[in-house]
Amino acid sequence: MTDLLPLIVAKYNYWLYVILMMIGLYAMIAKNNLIKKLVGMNIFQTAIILFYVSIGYKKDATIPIIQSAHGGGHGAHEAAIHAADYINPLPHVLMLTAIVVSVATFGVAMALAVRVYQRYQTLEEDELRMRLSEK
Amino acid sequence: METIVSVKPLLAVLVTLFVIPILVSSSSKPNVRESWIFIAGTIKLLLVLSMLPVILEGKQIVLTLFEIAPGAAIAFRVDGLGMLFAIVAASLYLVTSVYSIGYMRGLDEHGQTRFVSFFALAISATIGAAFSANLMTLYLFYEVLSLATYPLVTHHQDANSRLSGRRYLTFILGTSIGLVLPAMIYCYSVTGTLEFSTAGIFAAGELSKPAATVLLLMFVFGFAKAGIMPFHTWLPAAMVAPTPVSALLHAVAVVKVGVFSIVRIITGIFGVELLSEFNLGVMVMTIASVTILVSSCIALSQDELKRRLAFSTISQLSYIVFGVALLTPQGLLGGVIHIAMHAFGKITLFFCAGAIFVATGKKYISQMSGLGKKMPFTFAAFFIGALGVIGLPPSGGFYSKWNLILGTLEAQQTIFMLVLLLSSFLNAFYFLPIIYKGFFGKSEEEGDGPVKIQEANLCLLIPLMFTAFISIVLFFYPTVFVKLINIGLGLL
Amino acid sequence: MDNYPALIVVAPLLAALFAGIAAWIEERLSYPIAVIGLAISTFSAIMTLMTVIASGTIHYRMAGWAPPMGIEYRIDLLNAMVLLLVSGIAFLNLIASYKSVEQETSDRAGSFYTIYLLFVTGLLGVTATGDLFNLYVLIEITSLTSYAMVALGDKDRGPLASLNYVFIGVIGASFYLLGVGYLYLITGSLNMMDVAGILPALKGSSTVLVAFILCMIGVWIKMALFPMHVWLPNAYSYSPVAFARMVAPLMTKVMVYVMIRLMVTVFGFEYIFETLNIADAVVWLATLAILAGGVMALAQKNLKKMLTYIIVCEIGYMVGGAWMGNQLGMTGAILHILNDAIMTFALFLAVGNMVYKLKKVDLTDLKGLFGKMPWTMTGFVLAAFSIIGVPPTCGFFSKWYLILGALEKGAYHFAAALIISSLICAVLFFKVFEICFFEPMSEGHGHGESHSQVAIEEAPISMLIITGFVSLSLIVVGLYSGTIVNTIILPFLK
Amino acid sequence: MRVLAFIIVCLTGALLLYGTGEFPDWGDPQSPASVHLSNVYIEKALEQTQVPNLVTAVLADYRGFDTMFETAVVFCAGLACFLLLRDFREKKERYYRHTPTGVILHVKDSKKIIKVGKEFAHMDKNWVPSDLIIKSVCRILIPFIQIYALYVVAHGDFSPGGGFQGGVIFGSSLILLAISYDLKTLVRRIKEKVLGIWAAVGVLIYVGIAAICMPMGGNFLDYSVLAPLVWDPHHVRALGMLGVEIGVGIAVTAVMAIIYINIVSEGRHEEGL
Repeated sequence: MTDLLPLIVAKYNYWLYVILMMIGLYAMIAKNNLIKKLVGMNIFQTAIILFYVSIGYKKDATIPIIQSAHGGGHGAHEAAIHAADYINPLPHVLMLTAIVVSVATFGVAMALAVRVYQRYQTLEEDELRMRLSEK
Repeated sequence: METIVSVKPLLAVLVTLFVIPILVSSSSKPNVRESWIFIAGTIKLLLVLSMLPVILEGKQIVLTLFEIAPGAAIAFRVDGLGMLFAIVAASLYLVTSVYSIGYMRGLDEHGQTRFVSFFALAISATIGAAFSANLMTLYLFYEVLSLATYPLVTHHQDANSRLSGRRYLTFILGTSIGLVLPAMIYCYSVTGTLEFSTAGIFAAGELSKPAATVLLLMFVFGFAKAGIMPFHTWLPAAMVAPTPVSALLHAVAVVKVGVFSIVRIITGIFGVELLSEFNLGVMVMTIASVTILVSSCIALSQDELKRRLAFSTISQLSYIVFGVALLTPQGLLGGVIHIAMHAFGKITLFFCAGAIFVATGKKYISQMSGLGKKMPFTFAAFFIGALGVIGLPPSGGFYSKWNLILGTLEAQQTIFMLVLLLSSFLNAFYFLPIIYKGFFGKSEEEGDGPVKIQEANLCLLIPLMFTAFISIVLFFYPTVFVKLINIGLGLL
Repeated sequence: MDNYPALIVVAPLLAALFAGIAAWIEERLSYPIAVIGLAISTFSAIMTLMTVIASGTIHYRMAGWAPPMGIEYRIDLLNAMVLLLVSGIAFLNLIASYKSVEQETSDRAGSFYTIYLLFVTGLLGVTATGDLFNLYVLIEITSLTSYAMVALGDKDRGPLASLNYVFIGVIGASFYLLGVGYLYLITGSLNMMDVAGILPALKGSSTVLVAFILCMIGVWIKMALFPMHVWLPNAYSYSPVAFARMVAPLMTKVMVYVMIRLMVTVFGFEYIFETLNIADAVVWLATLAILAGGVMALAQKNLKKMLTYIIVCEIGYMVGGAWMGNQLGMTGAILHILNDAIMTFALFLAVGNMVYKLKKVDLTDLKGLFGKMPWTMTGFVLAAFSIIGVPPTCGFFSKWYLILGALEKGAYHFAAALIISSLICAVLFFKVFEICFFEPMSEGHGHGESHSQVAIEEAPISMLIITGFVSLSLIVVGLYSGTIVNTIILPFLK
Repeated sequence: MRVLAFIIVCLTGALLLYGTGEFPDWGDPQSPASVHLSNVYIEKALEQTQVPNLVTAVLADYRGFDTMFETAVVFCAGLACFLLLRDFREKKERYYRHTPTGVILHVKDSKKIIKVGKEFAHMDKNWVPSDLIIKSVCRILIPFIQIYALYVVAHGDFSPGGGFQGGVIFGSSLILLAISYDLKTLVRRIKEKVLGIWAAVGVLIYVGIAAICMPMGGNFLDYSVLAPLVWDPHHVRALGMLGVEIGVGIAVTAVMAIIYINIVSEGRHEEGL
């Protein structure tokens, strides 16, 4: 236990993302209401985003916008750029994409849920199953 | 061995395949359709015969089409055995075409275009199997043949043929996929080749005896078209098909492809030497003997003529397997030549059965007393055919039986000789009474007095007379076939 | 033109956008735009394949940046083949689809074609890309489009089936994304070749192991490997025919391609088969998939559903072959990607023709179909034989390699499963044929011409020609499989 | 099901945590992810692309190909919502309200067409009069939100922002309009057809800029070959990025509106929030 604790403390961000993700996954599998499942799905995807963004973090670094360059291109070459001063831009880029994807998926899923509701007047899975087996 | 590359084998296979679109497009004009069948059949026979002289000179014709994997190509190689089988199949196809016109039109069957198309496809596959250079090609045509005959077997599209078709497929397709395919792939994975060669494909020590035993059994039972018991029940079931199908396919093409495959396996894949070394011939002979005797006994109890013929076929097929399994030159000769001899004999019998059915509508032997007086030609031909199957002179069947018996002596297998003799007696028992009753029995309907001759139409009569005639000719002149076999087996 | 690799993917995307605009202005234009787009794509795919065969792997730098910095299209023999397969099938299906779209989704045909093209874009992009994250984005495009399509088909059950598909699809894609994240974290790169270069040094790392497992599970969910297949049968059988015909042969096959790409290019055989000890377990899973797929197919009463379970079964073939860990098995798996795509396409084309005429394809609806639709049935029979594995159709030859691979590894259970599944498929299809051939059962012996005088009611000629063409190509591809193996697959594996 | 779910969740969680065992510590500047590629981006991007916002540089240039498909995903989502939900059938019952007096007309037969003057407004069944304060505040706010959105798009090269963010802000201004007035107001302002076309056009701007590079002699998306076409060749990459960001902004705006309108009105485009 004594070994585990520092390990957790040093990487608590990863533990958090796993817990968050598992909450989402549990909701997706176990919840009965389709909207709750959708919410679970969103939590699930958000957890991944959290994970990625935390990869990009660097201690003592700032946002990845080169400061000296503001307002003109010429000054840029004068001051040397130190990689350690800026956090990693790549995960942010990737997550911009992932966010968009999850929003898009969520939108489509909502549309589908609306369709299901229009057809069956319910979003509870067990009721839906009953309705389906009736036929 | 000298080989010649030629497209003739391919053309011989394809000619009846390419005629199918023409057949389909001329479905509304039966006469045009049938004349195309003749043209195709004749060309096919001529193509096959044109290769005969080359083969008799001891050369082989080869053609590789598609290299699938090293040692396993889609390829043709015409050797003596293949030639023998191809001649038999192609010539009988032509004869059967005539017969089927008479039969199908005589009974006003439905779906004649479908019938002739699949018939053509089946015969293409048969020739392809005959000319196969390796096991993969053989398997290919074997499967095509299985599937092409399904619509023929189930031609009537009624409940009965549905059941028969189901049984047919279960046995034929089930065994070929379930037994032959794994055995074949195993052979390939061990040796890296599937080319037939008289020495066998297995190098010394590559195959242990238990493995060889299992493989051989998988092949022998797997080629269920050969009707080895207990995988024979499809054949009697398939007799629901129209008689031309029973005649050509279930006495000549389909069943003989099965037997031919087993011959190829024994002589081309394992090789005679390997099998004699492991002493596996006796095992196959035992299996074959059981089939011979049991099916002969069953045949005795059958009243439907076609079913009796079917069981007779099963027993005769095992003769061939039996002969090859003797692994002696004489036995091999007897076995392989029985392919031809039995083909002509049995097709005559089937033709007669069909002719009787068309002319009188009778299917059962018990109804046939006195029929010989009405249909003397048919029954005479039937007599000759029966002689061929029993193995009595002056029919070709005698020649093969003679060689088989010599073969058993040569191999010093006296018990098996007794099997052959016993089965010949049984054959006589189930055929001769039909003929006796036909000529001398009392017909049920009519009393005494002169009987009006009431033969079937000429389209039916001529083919059966012709095959009966050939059956006799083969007794006197078997030389070409003998030579082909000796070349094919490398016995010269 | 050096830009063929980009054009393969961009042409359908551009066409999708133009078709989307046209849908609002002049809907009739959407269809020709789509045809042109896919024609360009197919042509580019052919050119690319020829270039790759002639002069080796193509590296195409997007935006001109060198690989680990920018995104690279790395087209080797395997991609090139799959690219041609995807664009070709999409193109042919589009031609065959005009009539069925008119019948099924006439009021929003323009949008249908747009989604269709976007789906193809996604598949092509997945196949062409050499970047792990780019792959994810494109997988999501294919997923989103197929969610929409599935819901469009069956008005009753489609939306619910699609929603379930969304849940499982999102889990699959997220697992893959997470796996890529783990890989990125430990290697710092997203380019496949770059990652592959760094990984050998990290052989024993638990992070790499987890990354591998996550990627594989993600891809397996997307390809519907048993027992992660539950979404597939409903999703595919409820989608509109024009789309089902394309998604059924392509989607799962492209995912198998992704799996093989990850195994061969990114993680490497050495890592998977020597460091890890899970190959046997996966082969067993594949064996189970084959058997379970076959058995579940037997229980179906609807032709479309039955075929979808056959897809589940076929997935087992490819996964098993790829995890055999030897050249023969991998050859079989890759060859089967090609063959299975073509034969599933042929099957679904035939089914599409049936749906066009019959509206629904429960097995009992198929009575007398041999008489009514002889040409469609010919195509169906050929495709069925290919699935069963009857030579000379192509299904036989890939099965040949798969069994050889299994024997070489000593995985006899897998070989046995392949044989058994052939038998099961034979039973399945002959059950269908019997219904089509024998029923309605005639009285007595069926003599006389009256029996066969069923009026022929075939599908439109455009659909028939494509069906015929694809069915024949089954045999042609089968006969030339030796050539395909020698010019494409073996050089790729070397 | 719950137990099963719990087991699956625990197993997956354990697997994921097992993988984190060898992770570098959080925020470690020497972790591979922070060293291998990112340093190159940080040090070279400004020089190579003239764009100080590294996220934008990577997003729209180095990995511009990803972003293009990301925009396609957005487009795809909008199209999917439209395809799934849009219902062109007329509602059976309609309500009209006489604006000056507040008298409500209820038309039950959908086929009956009533010619009404401007003083009658087509209204929802559950109509609540909009609150004057909300309406007025939103009316003032919306233009500013929109201008801000444009700024975010245009200034994405230099400060946090870009096409997606700007597009979302613009889209939300439209949604705000629909919420504060009603859906019909929004639909009247921006026709469905316009939204549909704009969504495609936005993506087309992106793909078009990327594709033009090919006939100009470069690879796909290689903005540098566009130098002859722009007024400031030195900043050609930055300008290219600006171009695609504008495209992204348009597409995102349109799609946001499409998704919102279709979902809240269940595809009827009449009633709803």
